[in-house]
Amino acid sequence: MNADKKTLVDLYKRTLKVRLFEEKVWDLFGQNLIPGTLHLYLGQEAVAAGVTAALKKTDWIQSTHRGHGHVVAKGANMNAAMAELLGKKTGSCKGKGGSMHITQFDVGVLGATGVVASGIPIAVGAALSAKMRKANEVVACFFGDGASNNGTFGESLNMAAIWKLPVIFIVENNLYAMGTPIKLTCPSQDIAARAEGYCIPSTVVDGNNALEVYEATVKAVERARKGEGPSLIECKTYRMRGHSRFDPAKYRPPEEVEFWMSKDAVEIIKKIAIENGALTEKETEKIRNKLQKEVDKAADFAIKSDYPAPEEALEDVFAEVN
Amino acid sequence: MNADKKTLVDLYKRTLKVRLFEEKVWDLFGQNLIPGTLHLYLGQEAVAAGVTAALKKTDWIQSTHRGHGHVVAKGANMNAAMAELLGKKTGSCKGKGGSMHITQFDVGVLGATGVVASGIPIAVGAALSAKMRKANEVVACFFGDGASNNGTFGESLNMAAIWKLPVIFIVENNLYAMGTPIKLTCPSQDIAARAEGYCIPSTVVDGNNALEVYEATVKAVERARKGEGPSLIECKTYRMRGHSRFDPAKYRPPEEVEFWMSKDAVEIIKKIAIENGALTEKETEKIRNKLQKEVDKAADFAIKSDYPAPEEALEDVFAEVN
Amino acid sequence: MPEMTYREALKQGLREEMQRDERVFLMGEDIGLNWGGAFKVTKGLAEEFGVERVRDTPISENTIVGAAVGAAITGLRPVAEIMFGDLITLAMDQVCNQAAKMHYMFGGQRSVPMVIRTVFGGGKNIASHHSQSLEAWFMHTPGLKIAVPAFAYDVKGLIKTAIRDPNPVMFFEHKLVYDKKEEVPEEEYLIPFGEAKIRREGADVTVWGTFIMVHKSLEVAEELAKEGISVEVIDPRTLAPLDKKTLIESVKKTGRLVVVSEETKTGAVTAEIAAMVQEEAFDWLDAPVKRVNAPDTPVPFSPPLENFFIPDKERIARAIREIV
Amino acid sequence: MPEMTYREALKQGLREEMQRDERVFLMGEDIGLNWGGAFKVTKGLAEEFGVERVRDTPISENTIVGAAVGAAITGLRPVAEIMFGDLITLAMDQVCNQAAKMHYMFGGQRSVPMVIRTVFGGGKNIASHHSQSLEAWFMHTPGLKIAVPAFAYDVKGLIKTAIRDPNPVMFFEHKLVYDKKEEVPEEEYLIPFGEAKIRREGADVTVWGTFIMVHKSLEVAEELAKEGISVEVIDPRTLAPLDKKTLIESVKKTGRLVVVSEETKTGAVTAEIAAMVQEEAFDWLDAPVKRVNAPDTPVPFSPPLENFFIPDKERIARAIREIV
Ligand SMILES: Cc1ncc(C[n+]2csc(CCOP(=O)(O)OP(=O)(O)O)c2C)c(N)n1
Ligand SMILES: Cc1ncc(C[n+]2csc(CCOP(=O)(O)OP(=O)(O)O)c2C)c(N)n1
Ligand SMILES: [Mg+2]
Ligand SMILES: [Mg+2]
Repeated sequence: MNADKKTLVDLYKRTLKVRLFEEKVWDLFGQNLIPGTLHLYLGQEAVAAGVTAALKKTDWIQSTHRGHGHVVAKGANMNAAMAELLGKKTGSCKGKGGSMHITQFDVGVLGATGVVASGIPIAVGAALSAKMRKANEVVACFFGDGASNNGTFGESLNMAAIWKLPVIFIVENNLYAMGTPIKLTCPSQDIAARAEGYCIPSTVVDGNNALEVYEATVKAVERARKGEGPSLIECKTYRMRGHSRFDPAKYRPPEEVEFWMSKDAVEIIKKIAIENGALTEKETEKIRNKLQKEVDKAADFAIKSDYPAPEEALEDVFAEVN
Repeated sequence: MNADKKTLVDLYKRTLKVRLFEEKVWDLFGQNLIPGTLHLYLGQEAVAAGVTAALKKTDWIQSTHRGHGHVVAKGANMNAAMAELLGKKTGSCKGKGGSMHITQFDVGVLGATGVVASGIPIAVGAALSAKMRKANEVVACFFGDGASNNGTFGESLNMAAIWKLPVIFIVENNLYAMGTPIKLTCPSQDIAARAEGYCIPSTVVDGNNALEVYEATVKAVERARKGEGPSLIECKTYRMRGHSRFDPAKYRPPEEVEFWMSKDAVEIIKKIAIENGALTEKETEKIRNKLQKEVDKAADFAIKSDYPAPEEALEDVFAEVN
Repeated sequence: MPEMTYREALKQGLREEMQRDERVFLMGEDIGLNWGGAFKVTKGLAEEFGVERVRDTPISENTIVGAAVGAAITGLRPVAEIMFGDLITLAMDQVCNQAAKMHYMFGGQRSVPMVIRTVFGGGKNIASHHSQSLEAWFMHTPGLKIAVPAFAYDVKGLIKTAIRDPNPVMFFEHKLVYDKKEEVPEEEYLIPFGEAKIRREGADVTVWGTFIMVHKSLEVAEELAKEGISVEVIDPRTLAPLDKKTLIESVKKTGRLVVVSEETKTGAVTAEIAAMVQEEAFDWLDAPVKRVNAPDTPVPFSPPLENFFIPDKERIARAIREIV
Repeated sequence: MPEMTYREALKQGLREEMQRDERVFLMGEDIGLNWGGAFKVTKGLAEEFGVERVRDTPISENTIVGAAVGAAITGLRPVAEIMFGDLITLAMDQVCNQAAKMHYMFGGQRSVPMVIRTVFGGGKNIASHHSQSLEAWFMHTPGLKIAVPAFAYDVKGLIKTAIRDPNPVMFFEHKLVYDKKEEVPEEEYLIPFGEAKIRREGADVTVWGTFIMVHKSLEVAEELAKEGISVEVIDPRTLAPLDKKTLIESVKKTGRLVVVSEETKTGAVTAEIAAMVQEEAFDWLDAPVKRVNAPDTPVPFSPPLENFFIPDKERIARAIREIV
């Protein structure tokens, strides 16, 4: 383990923050305050936490349709994030994006996208830009097991490899794409197996263990900053809830669900942090209370914010020419 | 070597037939009789010959923008093929397709396409159909090194693998996609390296040696017919001419060109056939004369055929509902 | 005759065709056992016909359509589903360059009997990537037939015709019609392509619209009738082939036309209809053909924004009033 | 002022912008050292600016455009090339769902300053997959600007404006214009988007057309002048934004309009123009707006077929005669 105590605290905080945020979202959704659909990040918190903890503020992430966790972990303003989910004018996208497009560019989020796998080429382009601008920025690109079957996956791995771009492909393999188990759609079961064909080093980690994710990411970031090119990290993880809003996820075998529920990302990193003397039980509680307050405040802010005026639908189609 | 004499003769004939066809095409093109552009198959004849010799009449091939060789090797009516290139009414596509769409469905050609890599999913679908119809047909899908960088490549390999479809991916790696050398666009140099990620067995063969191509294909066909799924065969080969009509191909190093020119597909299979007592020098000449006559006749037929009437442009948009 | 939802009627049509013809099969993402389609249209069919014929696929839109093409030309009758119409952007090559052109560019050697089902439209607050209406792209693609059923009765008859057609058929649905109910015969019936339906007769103005806009137009017609404005409402049912005759005849009768759709205005299907009608019935028009469409913006998420985006009854009524 | 080809003028515009702004770079298939672009537009630029800024890519259309999006939002000014317009079918998601919508759906957080160059049109006998004209799809996509330069002078001024625009710009060329020559200033000039050009003034009828059809229309106008028919010819130069004002004013003057493009007729850009003009200038129209387009078929290969497909001068003249 090459993580110091400060890092363990950081990992705990990020993991827990995402957890609390998503629980609040689930709660608000239950109160019918969130329009449309939702893809909760509950269960996968360690991935976003581990990856973003290894990045600088000036580094980038590319998110997906399951994006709340990525954005919050990267340091999003939670008020603006929550308000966006509720479709409020104060949301980071002024209510135009919602859950599937929750994006805060100023903390390094390139975007959240509703089209599965469509963020991968964009991440590659941002990495190309970092390289051409000699900015020494790194891009972490999140996507799912299902996304790995889309054409842009191979195209993007290849382009990143030939140009040795500073991009890290983070596969969140939660074993399902909606209701489709990975065993029906991926012959190798490991997405990582596909990286070698493009000469990209890959590794498979426990995606419920923020420390493991962090350590793998640190290595990949180092490689990227040295100009050695892309890496792929496959994080095995699991959704605590269904795919989306109304999915009871009955298609998952109970033993499988049970197994993964026992691997709670927050508990795992908490245990590590305590065992390594980075935190005491009491300190973890203090952190939890503080974060809970932040999240509650964000929900409050969102609820109290106004909806955009209808005619605002006509704004923002184009950036103004100056 | 598990090819008998009859097979060696067959391989020689197919290779030579494609060569003579393409030389005639080049000649007609020089006489300004072929409108549009052309992607000659000269140099790669052994690939089409070796693959099609391992297939039955009822098996399928999927062709590309560089399709004349595939179609002729599969047993196309040469009159109709040549007439199509000249844009005549008697062409297999009634003059609507031309070089890039040269297709003869009744000899098992699924299609030739101008969109690089677009045939791969179609081949997968034909293989799915063969399997669902329990027809025991096999599909050989030709495409280039350049095509392997397009999204459909990964999507299609994956789909074929998960459903164990009877399809053989034939990568004609001629080291260039137009003027772009493979070293700029493919980190591994071997496209075959990408098959493993999808659990597809692959092999790399000398694409100028029809026998090698044949033997690899026979194995893949066997596997396919047994229901064991797809294979990938990468054939290293080289274009004798430029990419298309007016390309002098000056971007290729002279030593490289020289090396490959010395590996003439017709000479190689001829030598093998003679050495193995399948043919005598004299017999090869007899075959050549016979094939040359066929090709000349096809050219004649094409030249003498009429152009379609202009209004025929309006026909064939839809198949008639019955 | 039983009442059933559009969803049920569509499923019934698929079921009947699968029973009738074993070459018919369905493929798409999450259409099978575990989900039954994002909008539950195929729910139960995998259980009934097996997972080979109701085939879950990886998330590979272009290859789903391409595989359907390959299956179609070799003897099967695939019905491919693209989960949301917005995602057909990933399959445009296989739809528009391959499926649509194959019969033509190979000189009629082979027909391509396949159906691509997908769903358009907003109203569910799922934002820019899951709410578009892209019919116009396909109407501008020679070689495709296009069905746009808005009613339960039609969807059953049209899906059956689509499956039997030897050409590629784009079968477009709309998120908000699935729950609409209507009396639907249990016995077999087919609805021919290219026959519009006059849903309400009227004398003063013709309204031509698609999907939810037909439903809204009918309600508007009802309301305007009280003010003495007599509105004729035409539902095209298919866009390709397009029933020009029924529309032109109606316009010759009323002298006025409003065209309505949920598409963004510029370059929409409604533009084609307006252009065509003024070209073919200029002398009968007493007023310009009025278009009612969404504004030229992506589809926004937040309810007030999306409600503003989607044409409402008031806008339809206003357009009618402007020209009568 | 030197005469130069459209190709040279376009290259000159690219060169000037690359010199002016080091954030500008080009990416696409075979645009670099070994080929210089399928139509040789970028020939020499890789030598001049290096292979980093004139970047050959793999055959990965969707990722080319997506990478351009990623580069654009992080501070660069990419000009991505799709070798043939027909191949943009493979990149529709990145063009229409990502580039076009990003500024809007992220609430204006980030603009997407990028250009996508591609080439449309027939006339080269290269058949269905290399000859289409697909402008209409993009005109129906909110969030995109669209340039359609038909002349050498315009192409230089418009490419420079396109590159400086903070929004995604579709920059469409046509295979047969590259060799057209015109006087083109060596010094810098910009042509604003949304300003059509009246290429010839006339009193009896307005012809609005794009690309080669502008050139043909001018020739037709010349010929008809001899018969005493005075034709005004308008070249829009950009489709989005569209200069409606110039067109409507012209129609108010002439009372008659013919719209011409090489697109297949149904759902073409010409349909939008016809619909818009009859909507906004109905009372000034003395005759229906006539459309001249290719028929609704894929583009055929054989010369007599392709010649039949592409609208010729006779068809334009006939349409004009029909309404004057
Ligand atoms: C290109 C595309 N196809 C299909 C969908 C519908 N869809 C949304 S999420 C999803 C599953 C994605 O699976 P995965 O990539 O594993 O991510 P996860 O949802 O498991 O996080 C699907 C099929 C989509 N949004 N985009
Ligand atoms: C999708 C697509 N992109 C680009 C082109 C233009 N193009 C035609 S052939 C070709 C090179 C193809 O290379 P490869 O697949 O290696 O086949 P080869 O020509 O070497 O036989 C390109 C880029 C095309 N036709 N289709
Ligand atoms: Mg998943
Ligand atoms: Mg090649």
